[in-house]
Formats: sequence, structure tokens, C-alpha cells
Amino acid sequence: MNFREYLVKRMALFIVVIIGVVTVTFLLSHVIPADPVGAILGENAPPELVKKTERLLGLHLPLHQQYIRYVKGVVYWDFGIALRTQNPVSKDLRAYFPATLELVTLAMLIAITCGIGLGILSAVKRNKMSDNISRVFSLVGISMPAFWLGLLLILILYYHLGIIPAGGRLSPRISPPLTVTGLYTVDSLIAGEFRTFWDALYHLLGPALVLGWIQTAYICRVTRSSMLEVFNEEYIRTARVKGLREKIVIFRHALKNAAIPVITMVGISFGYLLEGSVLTETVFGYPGLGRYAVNSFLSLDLNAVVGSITLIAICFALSNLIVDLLYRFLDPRIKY
Amino acid sequence: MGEIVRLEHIKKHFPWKKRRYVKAIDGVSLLINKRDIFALAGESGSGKTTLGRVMLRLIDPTSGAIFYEGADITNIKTEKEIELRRKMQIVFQDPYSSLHPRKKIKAIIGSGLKTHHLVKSEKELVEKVEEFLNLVGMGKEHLYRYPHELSGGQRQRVAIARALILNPGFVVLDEPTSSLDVSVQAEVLNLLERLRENLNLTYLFITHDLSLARLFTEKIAVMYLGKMTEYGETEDIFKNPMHPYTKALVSVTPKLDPKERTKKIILKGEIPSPIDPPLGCGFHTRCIEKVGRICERESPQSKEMEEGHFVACHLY
Amino acid sequence: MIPEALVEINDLVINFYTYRGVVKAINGVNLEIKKGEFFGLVGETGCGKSVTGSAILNLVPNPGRIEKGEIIFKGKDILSMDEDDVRERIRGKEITMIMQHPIAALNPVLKNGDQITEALSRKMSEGAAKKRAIELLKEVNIPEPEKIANQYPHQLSGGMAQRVMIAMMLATEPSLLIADEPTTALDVSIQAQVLSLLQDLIKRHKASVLLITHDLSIVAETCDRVGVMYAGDIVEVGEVDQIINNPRHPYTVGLMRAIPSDSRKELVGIRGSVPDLVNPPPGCRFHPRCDYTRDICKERKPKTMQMESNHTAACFLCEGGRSG
Amino acid sequence: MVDLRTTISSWKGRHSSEISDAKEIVHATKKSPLTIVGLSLVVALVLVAILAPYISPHDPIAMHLENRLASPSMSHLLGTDELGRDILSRIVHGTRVALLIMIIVLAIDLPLGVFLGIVAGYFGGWVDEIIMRMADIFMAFPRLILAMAIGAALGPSLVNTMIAIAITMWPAYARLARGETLSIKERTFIEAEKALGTSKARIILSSILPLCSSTTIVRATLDMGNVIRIAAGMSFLGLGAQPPTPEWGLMVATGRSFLINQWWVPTFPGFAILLAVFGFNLLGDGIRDISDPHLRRGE
Repeated sequence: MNFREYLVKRMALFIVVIIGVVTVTFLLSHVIPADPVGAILGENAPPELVKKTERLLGLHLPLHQQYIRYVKGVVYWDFGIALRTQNPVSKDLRAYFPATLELVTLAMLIAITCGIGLGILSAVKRNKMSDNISRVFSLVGISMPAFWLGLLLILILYYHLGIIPAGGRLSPRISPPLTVTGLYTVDSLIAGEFRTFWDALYHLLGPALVLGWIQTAYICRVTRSSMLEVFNEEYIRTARVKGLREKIVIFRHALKNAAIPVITMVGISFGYLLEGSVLTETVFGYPGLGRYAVNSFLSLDLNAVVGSITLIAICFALSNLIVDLLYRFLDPRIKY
Repeated sequence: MGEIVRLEHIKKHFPWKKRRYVKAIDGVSLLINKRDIFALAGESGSGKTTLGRVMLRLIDPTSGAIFYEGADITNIKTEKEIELRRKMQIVFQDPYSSLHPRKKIKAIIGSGLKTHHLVKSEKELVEKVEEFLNLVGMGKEHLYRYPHELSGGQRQRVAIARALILNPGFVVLDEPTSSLDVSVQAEVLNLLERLRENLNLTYLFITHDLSLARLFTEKIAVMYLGKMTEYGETEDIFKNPMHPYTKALVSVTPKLDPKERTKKIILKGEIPSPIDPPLGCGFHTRCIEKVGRICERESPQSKEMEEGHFVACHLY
Repeated sequence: MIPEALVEINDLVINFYTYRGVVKAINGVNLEIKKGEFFGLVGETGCGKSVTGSAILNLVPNPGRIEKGEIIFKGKDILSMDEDDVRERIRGKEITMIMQHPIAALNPVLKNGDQITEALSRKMSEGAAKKRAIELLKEVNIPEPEKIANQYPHQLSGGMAQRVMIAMMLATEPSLLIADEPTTALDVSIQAQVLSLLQDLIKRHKASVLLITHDLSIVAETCDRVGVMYAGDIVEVGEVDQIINNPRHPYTVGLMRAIPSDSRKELVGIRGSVPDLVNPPPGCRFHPRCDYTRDICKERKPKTMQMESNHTAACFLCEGGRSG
Repeated sequence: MVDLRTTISSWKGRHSSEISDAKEIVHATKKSPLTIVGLSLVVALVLVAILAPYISPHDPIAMHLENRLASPSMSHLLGTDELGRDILSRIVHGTRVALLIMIIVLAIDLPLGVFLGIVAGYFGGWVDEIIMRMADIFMAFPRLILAMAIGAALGPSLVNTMIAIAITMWPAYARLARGETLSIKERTFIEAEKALGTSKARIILSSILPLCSSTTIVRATLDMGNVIRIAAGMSFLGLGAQPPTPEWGLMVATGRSFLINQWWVPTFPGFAILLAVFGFNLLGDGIRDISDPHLRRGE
């Protein structure tokens, strides 16, 4: 099998997974709930309203037709109207998704730099003081409930120190930049509005710190154990026998091999970040996809729920796909 | 002294990516008589290990037939197959991986007794296992030990006891000493020799070490790339190796005693891959006595050169 | 003419600090490797032969620690040298090493050629280094060296990979090559190729070789002198002919009786098994398995006795000879 | 008396391997202070959970509106919440909820995941294909999101939280068990069993399962903290436990509005979550290291 054949096979798997995801989402939204309309409107709603809502959601149709209608909706990226916001769900997603993407990207950047750096340090100084400190730091990180850490940061950094804002994406006085990508930091730079850029970054700081720390912890752990494993390999011994400098042994010989599991972890991290963003956005009142999803869940806004989890799952599946391809690219040993 | 195992035109081709095959065994016939110690010698990729597995029906051949005591066992299933397991046993190369790491010696040796309902009670099982532990030179103090607590030699003894407790007639020894130190190897080989005398066993001794084969066995088949190149009485073959491959192999086997050394015939190149092996004689890519184009085109037939000494080479 | 010593190991003691206790792996080893010779170090699993080899590069694997002793190389003690000095001057320059599993010893994500050029002097230009790497690959009889240089290690067979290792380790013209079981993982016909290649190259490069192996027959065929190790001790050292024809230590004798050969109709093993070096037997470490044990063997470690010129053995049976 | 002694010594003889293994484990644990901290934390948690009614100073549910939002004092060590309930008592009782969720989720998922994984790995073919594609699909959702969706579909409650988390976790164990089975299947001792004529069912039960389950159990100890954290997260979002259950995540959620002026209300329950998860993670790490002979023996 060459790379192209692998690509075809992997894409097929991707499609199977997406179909599965869509089906599971359908089951969760249309089949399992006993009385979705009753849940939305309350038990004593007038029958006409119930009928109207049922029609709106297509719940009056037989199940298989509901499914077809639903799949069509996903294909055309039309999830109907969100009851809570009264906007088309796809419009809401377009508005909220970039905010989350921006947050997750920043957190990921923090996590990759700090996590890999700390992990290497930890592995090289194994069982020394700096290793122990970084291990405890990352263990606390993976044990940390994101929502609680967010609250602590608000209490200390916002209320007591005033370093971060209370919430939102921008200060009230500043208007959003012209939408190009939807990412405020990028759009403001494109528009040349540096004040907006700094303000957007300032608002990202709190949630990005929360997500960044937790992700740093995961990546640090994987990097450390992967490096330690590689250090035991025979080829590291060969590198030492050759009299190479320690820096070359670590970065050229060890890190390149250790990177493979780390990249997998970064891919999985993306999922953790998405779920972390649900909690963090809620705590910080950051108007992203996560908070949108939670509010839709709580108000049982069926269309919005379906739209947001479908989008999140597709993002996650996509990141797994990219990791798998990258993995093959990095490791010459893999024969397709 | 009748036959015990007979193979006819055995082929084993493992599927490998898109209609290509690993031709592990490519048409081998041989006959093992009762109470023989029969050596199957060759380097990696020769198919010797696969052939051992095929004889025991641990791997099913792609084509060909296997006979045990004259009966065709190529396709037997279920109860008959289980019955066969009692008669044919195997000792593996690496006693570190052939013993389950979480089971005690008693359970490892006793497993076969339970499967074949050969004991009625736990007490009987323990007695029987103890008897066989003694037979292989160990004691009841090892009954409740785990494999990792034993030395390599002891583990291989346990593996031997596990194979012999079912009272088989035929045992495949798959490089039984190649992962042991020489001083331990000698003891294990001596034990195997003694057990054969006492229990009337027939051995198939798979090895890459020709000096061991010469010392331990009575008949030998040399394999190269899934085919048998030379076959006969062990002494005949060592005194007068005829196939160019056998000659080279005998000459390069390291010898302690300078008087036994002959001029080394160092073969060029690598052993070809058994995926798409060379056409004609598999050895022609490295052979220094190549006759001509025929070697690249036709696969040589096995010819009887002396009594009981068969060679497959276009030289003859 | 007696060639001068290249490496002199004096009273080397190495312990491994494991969860089970302290493994006394190397128990005061003395050894001398001469210029231009092929020296064989033989012993069974766990006797300490590989550890001794890595000690010469001051690369004893964790959790081992060199407790005492010196390794004099060209007049300087490697063990008391600065770590940076050892790395800059000794490893990969004066002393190199090839290993048992050549494919595992090559970095899987770097191309073969790059791994060789990396071993070359840093002063060399990139182009010159590449050219030299190809030359080296040619020297170890690799067909299509350009192609192999551009491939990754997993694309090589074991024999090819060992050739690449040899090319890499001879790149800097070292004066000592440590070969740790270089052919154990290879087929017999490939083993013969690699050993004869190694013999040729060593002659051409005028280097010494320390061949570490469990196989006395290989040593008998390839080496000039041989040292026999048992449980962390060097029990006998001599020229190959002396050891093969006239072994003096009971362990060497036992080892030879266990090796199959045409003149032997029956193999004799050595009873018992290798001792646990957390609690090694007192006195001579071989005494629990020896057929000639006397009371003194259980109490004192035997001194190394000079038997004849260049032949020494550490056994009380040999006390007839001069104490060395 | 003599009989007893011989029974004991014969038991010791038959189990000397286990005794020395146990000694080795104790020895390795002693050398790892972090594992000891983790173990102590977990033991403390379990004790607190068992003894909750006896050691908690007040009723965790009873409201005392006259004493709402009291700051920490001698009578209320960690203060009281917006309904005048003693926060310490609620945290103590919350231990029970957290451990209960964790135990039930793992008790469902471990056997289920191991079973499916072994079946997929051992039999291969379409059985493998179906099980693993199912696992892929469930793993395509981030855990908390899927659990939230399931929780929302079933309606928020403690039982549904457990079901939701359980549904998200089995694929990880199934994948692990499948991978283990694939590698164990190729090992020689399995071939030896086949050569002895042992049946497939017995090979799976007596040879594959013990090796497979030990790796999966080690992995599960690393997940224990995760379960607690996800459950708390769901309750925090209002999709898990419902008031007045003394659940830590829920306590943080309701205490959130008092963050600035009565910081102790949301802070202490959150700290309890951190401490519990941290304890399990430390212990899990320790168990992983100790169960890995390579790590254990290599100093």
C-alpha cells in the first residue's frame, strides 16, 4: 500500500465515522428523549402550540423520514432555527465557532511550547528536583477541574489583581473588526486595528490560561515518558558512542523519535480542549461554541444542540485524521 | 521401524499484499521413521520453522498432504484433531516466551492433562506433574513457582515436561537450545537424548547450527528458501556435502578445533526474500558453482546420489 | 617484539544498584589490549563482558556505577577524564563500538548516509562528508552505496545494517573498535561475510578490536588473544592457541567440553547455574560449580597466576605457576 | 496447634512467589513518596465516604436560613452556603457521591470494554470491524460533550450521568484490550496451548484474559480521577446531579454567584474535587510504574 492508498482508506474511515456521528446524534436527539416537545414547552402547554412546535421540528413524521430530513439538513448544513436565539443554527455556529477556534488555538500554542519544553527538561533531569516539580505541576494540571480553576482566576486575577477582564470577547467600547476569518485577533491585524487586537488578546488571556495549563500538563507527561522510553533505545547509545554532543543526542536523535506519540497526544488534546472550552467559556462568559452548546442543552433547544455537537465532532474527527496522516509522514518505518 | 510422519509436496504460501505471496515452503516431501532424530537445518527464511508447524497442523498447508503413522491428517478436524495433539508435541525455541508469565509451573505442565481428561483429581494432577518434573531433572519445590523465577535451562526443562506429559510419539524441537548458554545447552541436549531412549520418542530437530545437528541427529534435511536442497544420513552429508549451499554452510560454521577447519566458502550477497523468490534454483543468485542458464530457469529435481543421499542441484 | 598496550584495564569494579540489591557485576577486572590485535572476550550471559566493553567508553548503562579502577588509554585514564573530554576526544574518535542488533542501533528516523556523515569530523564540509560516506559504504562492500545512503535503516537486512554500522564506526579511523556480539543476530552465511570483512578492514586501518562474544568457536577462528570471563571475573587470558590446546582454568575446560565438535561424541555441561551476583559466592565465584573445589576456594579469591608467557589463569589449581 | 502450623507453612511454600512479589511491591511503593501520598489520599477518601454519617458535624441537607453564608468558624469549619448548610458536611457526603459514580462507571465499563476488545482482537474479521468502528464513532466525540448530549437526552440526574460517562468510556478499554489481545495472541505460549489441544474458550479465559485485564486495570486506575472530574463538570453545567444532592460540581455551580463576597462557598468544594482527582492520579501513576517491571527494576 502506498501513501495514496492509505489516504483513500483513511478517508473512507473518516466518512464512516462521520456517518456514525450523525446517526448517534440523531438517536440522542430524536429517539431517546421520550417527549422532547413537552420537555421544551412544559407539561401544560396548549395543544396547538405543541402541534406547531412538533411541525417546526419535524417530529410529526415517521422516524425514518425524520432521519432522512435530518441527514439532508446536515449535508446542506441547515439545522433549522434555534428556538432560543430565533436565528438559523448555522448562522449561530458561524458566529460562535471562530471565538472558540481562536481560544483553542491560543491555548494549544501555550500548551505545545510549555508542554514539550517541560517534558524534555523533566526527562533529561530525571528524578532531579526540576523533574519532580514539573511532574507535580503537570499532575495537578491534569487533576484540575477547569471550571474551578477558571473561578479561582476570576477571583484572583480579575477581582484582586485586575489583570484580566471579567468576561466577553471585547470591551464594550470597542467594536469588532470587519469579519474576514471571524477570529478577532487575526481580523483586527488585517484591518490594522492594534487596539482591538490587544483588547481581543486581553479577553482571551483568562480562558486560555486555564485551558493552556491543563493541556500543558497532558503534553508534558507524554513528552516525558516518550523521551524516557527513547533514551533506552539502542540508537541513543550509538549516538553517544559516536561522541555526539548531548544537545544533538537530545534534539536530533531522541526528540525526532519521541515526537510521534507527542503528536498523537496533541491531536487528542484537541478533543480535551473542546470539552474544556465548554466549561471555561461558561465560567468566563466567553461567547464561544461551548457556551452556546451548554445553553442549548439546558434549554433543550434541539436544533442548536444537534448543530453544535455535530460541528464539534466533525472538528474532532478531522483533527484525528490530520494526526494520523502526520504520523505516517513523520515515521519512515510505517509501511502502508 | 515404520514411518511416523510423511509429507508429500507441501507448499505453504502466506498471502502478502495484493496477490503476492511469501513462499515459505515451496514443495517439500520427506519421511521420518519411528525413533529417528531428524534434523531440519537452514538459515532464516528457509522455511524450517514453518515446516515444523505444518507437520503438527498448527499451520495448515496451502497444498500437499501430511500423514501420521500412515493416516492422512491434512484435513482432520475437531475431536480427531484434539486426539492428534496428544500424539504430536512441540518444544519452542525461546523458553522465555513459550511459558505463560502469570501461570505457575504446575498449571503450565498440567494444562494438557486437563484438556485431555487424563487425570481425575487435583491430587492426581499434582502427582503426575511432579513425576514429570523429576523426569526432567527438577523437583517438587518448583511446582508453585512462576517462570520468571527459573533460569533459562530450567524453563526449557519445564517446556519439555509440558510436551512429554501427554506421552506423545513425535516431538518437534524448534531450536530448543539456541537461546541458552552453551554450558546449559549441553545438559538440555543430553536430557533430550536420554528421554528419547526411555520414552521411545521420535524427534524433529530444527536448527540453524550445523555442528549441533551433526552431533545430535541421525538424518538431516538442509533447506534453502522453502525448498529442500540436500537430504540424507547426517554423517554422509557432513563427510561428503554435495550441494554448493551445504558445502558453503559446513565450511563457514565456526569450529573450535583448528584441525577441523576447511577453507571457508564465503557466499556473496544476501538470502533473497521469500516474497517473489528467484526463478529456477533459489540458490543461483549466490552459487559459485552455477552450471549455466538452466539454474535460472528450472528448479532442480531431487536426485539420489548415493544410497539415501538426495541432492537437488543441476550439477548432478 | 612485544607490541605495546593500547588499553589497560586495572582493577575495575562495577556495581548495579537495582531494586533487588546491589549486583556486583564486575569484580576487579584486569585486562590489556595491545596495539593492532584482535582480542576476544568470551563468556556466558551475565558474566559482565558487555559491561566491561561499555566501561571502556565510560558509558556503563543505568543503574550501573563504576566503583573503582582505571582504564588507561594511550597513557591517560579515561575514567578520571572530564566527561566533555571523553566525548570530544575518545568516543567516536579513538574508540568506537558496534552492537548486537544493528537495526535497533541505527536511528529509525534518520537516513543511513546522514548517520554516517554525522560521525565524521565536524571540520569537514557537507559535500566532502557525503563523498566520504559513500566511500566508506563502498569499503564495507555495500552494493549501490548511493541508494543505501538515501534509505532508512528499516529498509536494510541485518547484515547490511551491520555493514553500515561498521562503516560509521570506522569513519574516524579509531584505534580501537569494540564489537559487542556483532554477528549473534545474523545468519551463519552472513556472519562469515561480516567477520571476514571486519578482519580485512582492521588490518587495513591498523586498529585493534575487542570482540565480545559468547561463542568460543568464533574467537578461536578470528582472534589473536582471548580472555575468558565468568561472573564478573576474568578467569583466564592467553593466546588463542594456548587457550584452545591447553586450557588451565576449570571453567574454560568446562566451556570447551560443552561445545560441539567433530571429535567429540558427547557434550558435557557445567552443572548448576550462574550465581546471582547480588549475593555472589565467597572466594572463587566459580567454586559452587567446579569439580576441583577445595576449602581455600570458598574463602579466598584466587590471584592471577602466570602459566607460561602471555598465559594467565586465576585458579588455586594453577599455583604451580608463578604468581603474576 | 501443630496442624495449624504445618498448614501455614505449606501455604507459605505454595505461595512463596506471591509473598516475594508482595514484598517487592511494598518495597517499590516505599521508594516512591508520590505513590504513598496518592495512596494515603485515596484511603482517606474511602474512609471518609464510609464514615460520612458519623464524622460529618452537621446534616448535609438540612437548611438553616438564619445562618446562611456564614464565614468559616469553629462551629462551621468551612462556613455555610446560601441555604445555611454546613459546607464541610456537604463535602464529606459528596465523597460518597463521587466514589459511587466512579465505582459504578468502572464496574460497567471495565468488563464490557475488556470483553469486546478480546472478542475483536481474538476473532478478527467482521466482528473486529464492527466493534472497532463502533468504538471509533464513540471516540469521535470529546468525552464530556458526548456525556453532556446523552445526559441532556436522558434528562439530568445522577443515574443518567453514570450511564452517560459509561457510554463514553468503554471504547478506550476495548481498544486497549484489543491491542493487548493481538500481541498476546502472537506469543509462543498461546501457540503452545494450541499444540496441547486447548479449546479457544479456555485459551481466552485462562491465558489471554489474565494478561489483558491487568493492563486494562492499570489503565482504569489512571481513569478513576477522570470519571470524578467529568461527573463534576456535568453537574457544574447543570446536566448531572440535581439539588439538594451534596455533589461537589453542583456545589461549585450554586456557589459561583458568591465567588467575590463569600469566596469559601465555591472554593472548598472545588478544592475537594482537585484533591480527590489528584489522589487517584498519583495512585494511578504509581500503580502504572510499579506494575511495569521495566520501570520497577530499572531503579
